[in-house]
Amino acid sequence: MSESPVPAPRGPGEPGGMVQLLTPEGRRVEHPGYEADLEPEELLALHRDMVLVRRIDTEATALQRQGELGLWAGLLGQEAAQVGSGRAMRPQDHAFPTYREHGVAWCRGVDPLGVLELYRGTSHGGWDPVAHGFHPYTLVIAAQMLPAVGYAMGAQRDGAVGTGDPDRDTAVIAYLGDGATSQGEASEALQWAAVYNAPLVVLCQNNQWAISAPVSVQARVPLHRRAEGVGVPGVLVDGNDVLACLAVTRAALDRARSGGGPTFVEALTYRMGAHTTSDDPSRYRSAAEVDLWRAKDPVERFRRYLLDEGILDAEHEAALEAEGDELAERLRAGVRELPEPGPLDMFDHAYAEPHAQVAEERDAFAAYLATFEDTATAGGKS
Amino acid sequence: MSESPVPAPRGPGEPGGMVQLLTPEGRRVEHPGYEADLEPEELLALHRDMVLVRRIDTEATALQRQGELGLWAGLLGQEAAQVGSGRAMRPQDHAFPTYREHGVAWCRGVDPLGVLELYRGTSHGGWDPVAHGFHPYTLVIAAQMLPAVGYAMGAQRDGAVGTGDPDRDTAVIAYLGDGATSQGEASEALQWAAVYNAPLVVLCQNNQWAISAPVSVQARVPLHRRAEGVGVPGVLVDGNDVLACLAVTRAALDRARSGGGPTFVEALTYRMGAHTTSDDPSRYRSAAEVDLWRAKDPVERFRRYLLDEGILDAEHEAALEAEGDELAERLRAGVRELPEPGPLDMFDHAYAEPHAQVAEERDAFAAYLATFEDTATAGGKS
Amino acid sequence: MQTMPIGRAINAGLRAALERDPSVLLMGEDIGALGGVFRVTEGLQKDFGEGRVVDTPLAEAGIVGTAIGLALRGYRPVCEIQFNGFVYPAFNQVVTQLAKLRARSRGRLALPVVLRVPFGGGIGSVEHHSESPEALFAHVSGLRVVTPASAHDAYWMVQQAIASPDPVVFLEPERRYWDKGEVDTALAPADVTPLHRARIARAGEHVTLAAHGPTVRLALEAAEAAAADGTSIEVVDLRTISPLDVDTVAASVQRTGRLVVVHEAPVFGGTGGELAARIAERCFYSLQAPVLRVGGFHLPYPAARAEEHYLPDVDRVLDAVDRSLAA
Amino acid sequence: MQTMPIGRAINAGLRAALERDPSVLLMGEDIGALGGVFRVTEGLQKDFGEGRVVDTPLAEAGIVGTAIGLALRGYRPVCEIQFNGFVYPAFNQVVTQLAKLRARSRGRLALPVVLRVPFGGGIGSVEHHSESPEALFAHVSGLRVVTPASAHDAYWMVQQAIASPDPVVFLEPERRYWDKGEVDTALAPADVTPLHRARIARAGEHVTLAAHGPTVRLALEAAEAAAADGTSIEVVDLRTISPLDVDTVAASVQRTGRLVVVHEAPVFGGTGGELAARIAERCFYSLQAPVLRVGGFHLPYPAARAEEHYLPDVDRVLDAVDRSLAA
Ligand SMILES: Cc1ncc(C[n+]2csc(CCOP(=O)(O)OP(=O)(O)O)c2C)c(N)n1
Ligand SMILES: Cc1ncc(C[n+]2csc(CCOP(=O)(O)OP(=O)(O)O)c2C)c(N)n1
Ligand SMILES: [Mg+2]
Ligand SMILES: [Mg+2]
Repeated sequence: MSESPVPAPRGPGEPGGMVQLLTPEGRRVEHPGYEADLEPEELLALHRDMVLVRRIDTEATALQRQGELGLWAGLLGQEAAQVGSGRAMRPQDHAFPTYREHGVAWCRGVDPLGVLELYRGTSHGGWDPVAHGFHPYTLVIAAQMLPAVGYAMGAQRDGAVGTGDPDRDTAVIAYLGDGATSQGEASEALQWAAVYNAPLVVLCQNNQWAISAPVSVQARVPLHRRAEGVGVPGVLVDGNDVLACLAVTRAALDRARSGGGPTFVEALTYRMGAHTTSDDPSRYRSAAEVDLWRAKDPVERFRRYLLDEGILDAEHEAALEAEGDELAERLRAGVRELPEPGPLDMFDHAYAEPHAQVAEERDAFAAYLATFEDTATAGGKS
Repeated sequence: MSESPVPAPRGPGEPGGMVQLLTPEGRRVEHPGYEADLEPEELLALHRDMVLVRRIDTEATALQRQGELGLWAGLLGQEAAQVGSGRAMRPQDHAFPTYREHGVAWCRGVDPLGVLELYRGTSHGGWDPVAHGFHPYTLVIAAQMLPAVGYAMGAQRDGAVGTGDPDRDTAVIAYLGDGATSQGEASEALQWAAVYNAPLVVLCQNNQWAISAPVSVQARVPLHRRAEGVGVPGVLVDGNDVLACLAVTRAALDRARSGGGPTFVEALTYRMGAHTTSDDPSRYRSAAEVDLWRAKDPVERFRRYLLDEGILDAEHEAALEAEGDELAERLRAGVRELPEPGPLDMFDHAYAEPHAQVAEERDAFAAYLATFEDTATAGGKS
Repeated sequence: MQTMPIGRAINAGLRAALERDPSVLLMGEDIGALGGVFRVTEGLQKDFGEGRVVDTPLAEAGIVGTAIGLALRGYRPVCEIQFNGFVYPAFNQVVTQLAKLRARSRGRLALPVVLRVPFGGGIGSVEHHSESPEALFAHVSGLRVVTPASAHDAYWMVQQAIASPDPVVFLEPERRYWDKGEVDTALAPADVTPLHRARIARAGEHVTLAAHGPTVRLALEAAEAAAADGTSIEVVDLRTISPLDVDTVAASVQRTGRLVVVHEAPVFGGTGGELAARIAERCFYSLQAPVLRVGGFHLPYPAARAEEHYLPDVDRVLDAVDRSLAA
Repeated sequence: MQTMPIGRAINAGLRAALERDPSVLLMGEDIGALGGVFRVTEGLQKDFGEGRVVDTPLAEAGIVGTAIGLALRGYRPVCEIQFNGFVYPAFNQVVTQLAKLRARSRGRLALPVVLRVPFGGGIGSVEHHSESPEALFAHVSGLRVVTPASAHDAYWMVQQAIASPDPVVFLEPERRYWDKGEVDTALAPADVTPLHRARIARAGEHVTLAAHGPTVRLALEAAEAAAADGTSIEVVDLRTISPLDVDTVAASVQRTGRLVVVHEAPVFGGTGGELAARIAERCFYSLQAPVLRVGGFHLPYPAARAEEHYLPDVDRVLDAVDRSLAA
């Protein structure tokens, strides 16, 4: 039967193929339409970001093992996708993350301790979303997508799109995983973004797994094709290539800010660690597969490139190592200092204005707690 | 920037273009890959279906005006899409309709009075979904889609797909409107169908309007492209051409039954009447637009073709007219005969097995009702 | 004082909000040129433009989800859900984001979003058009839930809901849209009854009847009928479901010693249970009879021609009142 | 008699159902090779194959929606929702289709679908993992809602839920998965307690404590502690939320004259309100004190390190018991 055919996958190099600017071996290659001609300092800054972000991840994982965190969702292997896209943002842009975008948080100037608050369980997140243009972590898969579109529609309404003023024009990045693309709300968000031509970049980190489900459980065709179905261009990028991720996200954000509309970016990467510290990947994937991807390590790849180019040297690396140690030390000390929530704190944030039942419950609970103080001195519960 | 481009629309005739086998003037044309070489009797049967289905619609609209129905959602203008697709089904196939598929109901042997029950308000639908392979009308937009996929997955599990036995191999048609494509569940259903290669045909009647919203409010690209995004072939068909609708749906159903997987069919048609009898289209669309489409009337178009071919003649038409009158008379009489629901009937169908609170409420209500009977004789409420 | 139907009063309230605050915008299906299926937004797109009265795609999750994003950007979206039964595609956004984002951000984010949901039955409609889902929203912390029963309240409460920094589910009694009433549009905001205060709709002595939305008129009709037999019923129009104004009801019950709660929603798990439980606790020693509840049955809403049996009516209310007085 | 934890008991129950009835299949995220995040389906895919233990795409509407279609085709799908907070994307399918299709088809269609939902807190998890949504399901007619509190009940109730011709929401007490108990797997089905019957978990005289799921153990601990002070508490394990076994609770209250209801869900609009309202009505003359409720606060579930304050504990339960006895 004759029908509009499903386009065949495209290879790297050719238009629509996977954008790659650094080979796994760290060799610089070209891709039509994408430049990343950065100054040495810029390149070193990206390298520093990736190294420190990985260090945060290592440290947090250790802190969870020591019982200082209740849980940790690692980003090991996804540093390039997160730092590349995070650094492509401008100050006025906004990101709507999942629960794994620690690297983006870093790029947005969020104190890693703010992120640790959530995983330690002292709060749902310790940063100011507005100040950082970095919204609360979203644990309900894909629930951040539609609000991200709405926020982008708001920027559009404010006239903060297409003015040509680089400090005014605003775009939004919505992060999601490969598994998240299966949620109806993810598709709905793409469609709304298309209909309203919203200044949105959907940054999908296809790290090959949704806990134990390989991406083949979610889809039969490459994820970025989904976007084409609603008229949103889809771009495939090597998610372990920080230069490509930076270039592709920059181009997509520029397009969005200029009024060109939404773009869907699929960053092919790999979750090198467990889904979270409660997960045991050995139950569902082979060590061989992990090794295969370790050979494409985003940090090592970029390091090799910088070394070959003579931009990075032993001295730099030593300094960076030291900076990492300091940061790690600060996290270890800081996490233990994170204020424990008091019994009445939770009553403060559910509503902006008083709610009779909440007030009643709070007062009753406060009075109840007081009985212990009284009786503590009086000795035991009456 | 380079990205996988959004494919440009395709015109009629060319592969992937709109499938049309009858021009609006009723001239027979060819479309590569689709045949509809029917015997005269088959052609006359299709014509009869369309004429009678339209008659049902006319009659129901009148009955609503007379207060015999609470509401009616008309199909005027969509006869070809519904009869063409409905007649493409085999007895063992199943349809999951919206609230407008009266023509498909007819093809599935559902007594029109069963449909009128719903719109009169004596029940939520008066037919046996299993016996007719025609499921309950669904008023919550797109909510029928995922169950339809699940049903198709069930047929697959039963080994009723790809056996080559024409009386065994089973497919499912899920109907939806253009507006319905905006629901996340509609996209989710397409994706599940793709992932499980379910024997499903999604038959989207793009009648240009979702109440007052033109299809441009829902999407920026042709609706059938949506399917390509998840790897499901999309086909565009002239929804006012019964031969094309029959041929396209048959091909898609054959493909599904043989294990070839899902197809999305977009039937371009037009809702010539109001959304429902409570709607006033003059508030949001022009008479000129309606006239434009009246010129493409699916019934008239097919009639002209049959007359030109000498297949249909005055005698036939007179007989058909008479049959229509009989049918109309039966509906007029039958609708008034539809049994009114008794006060306790509703308690019978919420659960298959007893539910303590429902039983308690039923008994209390029955006792309460009994007091009126007692006091009716005793004269007035005590 | 102006006399207008409830639907028009909401329209006037929306108009006032759109005029007062440029950050207010309306979103929904068919609310523009059509003016909504109940004509509640009639004329607003004409006067405020497509930018502020937005016809959206047919997707409730999208309506609520993007409204959340717009609110985060500083707007005050008022979303219309076309009918009660169509709010569920948006339920995830309501429960997961709308209700919780403030708490999740430790109060750093505000969500001034209003969800307008026509609810209740009695208009002879097809399924999914006549349900009363208030209990499902009341149990979700972070939301406020209110419903007007008079034109005056409709006009003011919708404006108060829009002015609220918290998300508000604004339930509109479908079958009362055409009920006329006097609206004092000249009131100073300070003189308007606060959003979360119940109202004594009719004073009485023998038994208290608590109702909200569409059942308030029913309660008043029952009170009128009972008065003929010498029974004096006090009718409380709850107005607010979350929070509940238990004080006003308790004060009434302390006088009457009896309470009957009426709503269209199924009694089982309905909001009447929460009120009954609180009153039974607060007024344990003043209650002379068990709190009785009259409402819908624990059944999916029936076909239109059976709804007269399903819905509480004056006789069923009076039957409960009699049972309460007989106890 | 075998001793096993609740999680294992559910696993054994699922295994028995898969063995008994070829139309039974399990669907959910990560239930195959991983065996589910709580390992409740561990080993089942290995033994019954990918055809009957299906790892689905990450989409709850899809899981429930396709399960409905499979049930219409004659299968008995058992869906696992990974955590309570992730059920909302499926809420439309649950309310609109799963609960109503039978009534809409006048009983012509049956929906033997089970929704397994781990619920409740106390495991120090991040947000959306510790909620108790039972009230939202209990108010939806067409659904049945049950929750086991012991390994024995877990083993049998899950099989009864799967055998039910009606859709059942089967709530699994998250933090009790590891609680061990004796399971009599040899019972003849006829000798098993019916699915919708409550159970006296501990006999007592002075006050009745009604609990379900995770709070049953809490109630038993409270009863133990109170016994030391000479207070005799009767603990009722409700087991079923919709329908509610009011008879069993009422019979107990008629003896004790006092009732305290405990659940983790927010008290406001929670299932405790329905039970309290019914008991206050049924036992109006035997109640010697107001029915008291202990539960979560009307707040979004707090961060893990605050949940000890949010969740009812032995002291809060005993405080309510004291207040009940003092009345
Ligand atoms: C609605 C919903 N369903 C299920 C879950 C449980 N869950 C948490 S993470 C996860 C996998 C997500 O995979 P993906 O989207 O690829 O993101 P990744 O974890 O790989 O970064 C699942 C199923 C959830 N958080 N939300
Ligand atoms: C979830 C949901 N939202 C809103 C509605 C109200 N509604 C009924 S029909 C309709 C338009 C449907 O348009 P379309 O899908 O194109 O089908 P058509 O009526 O044109 O056949 C709307 C918005 C609904 N029934 N369900
Ligand atoms: Mg992933
Ligand atoms: Mg349409």
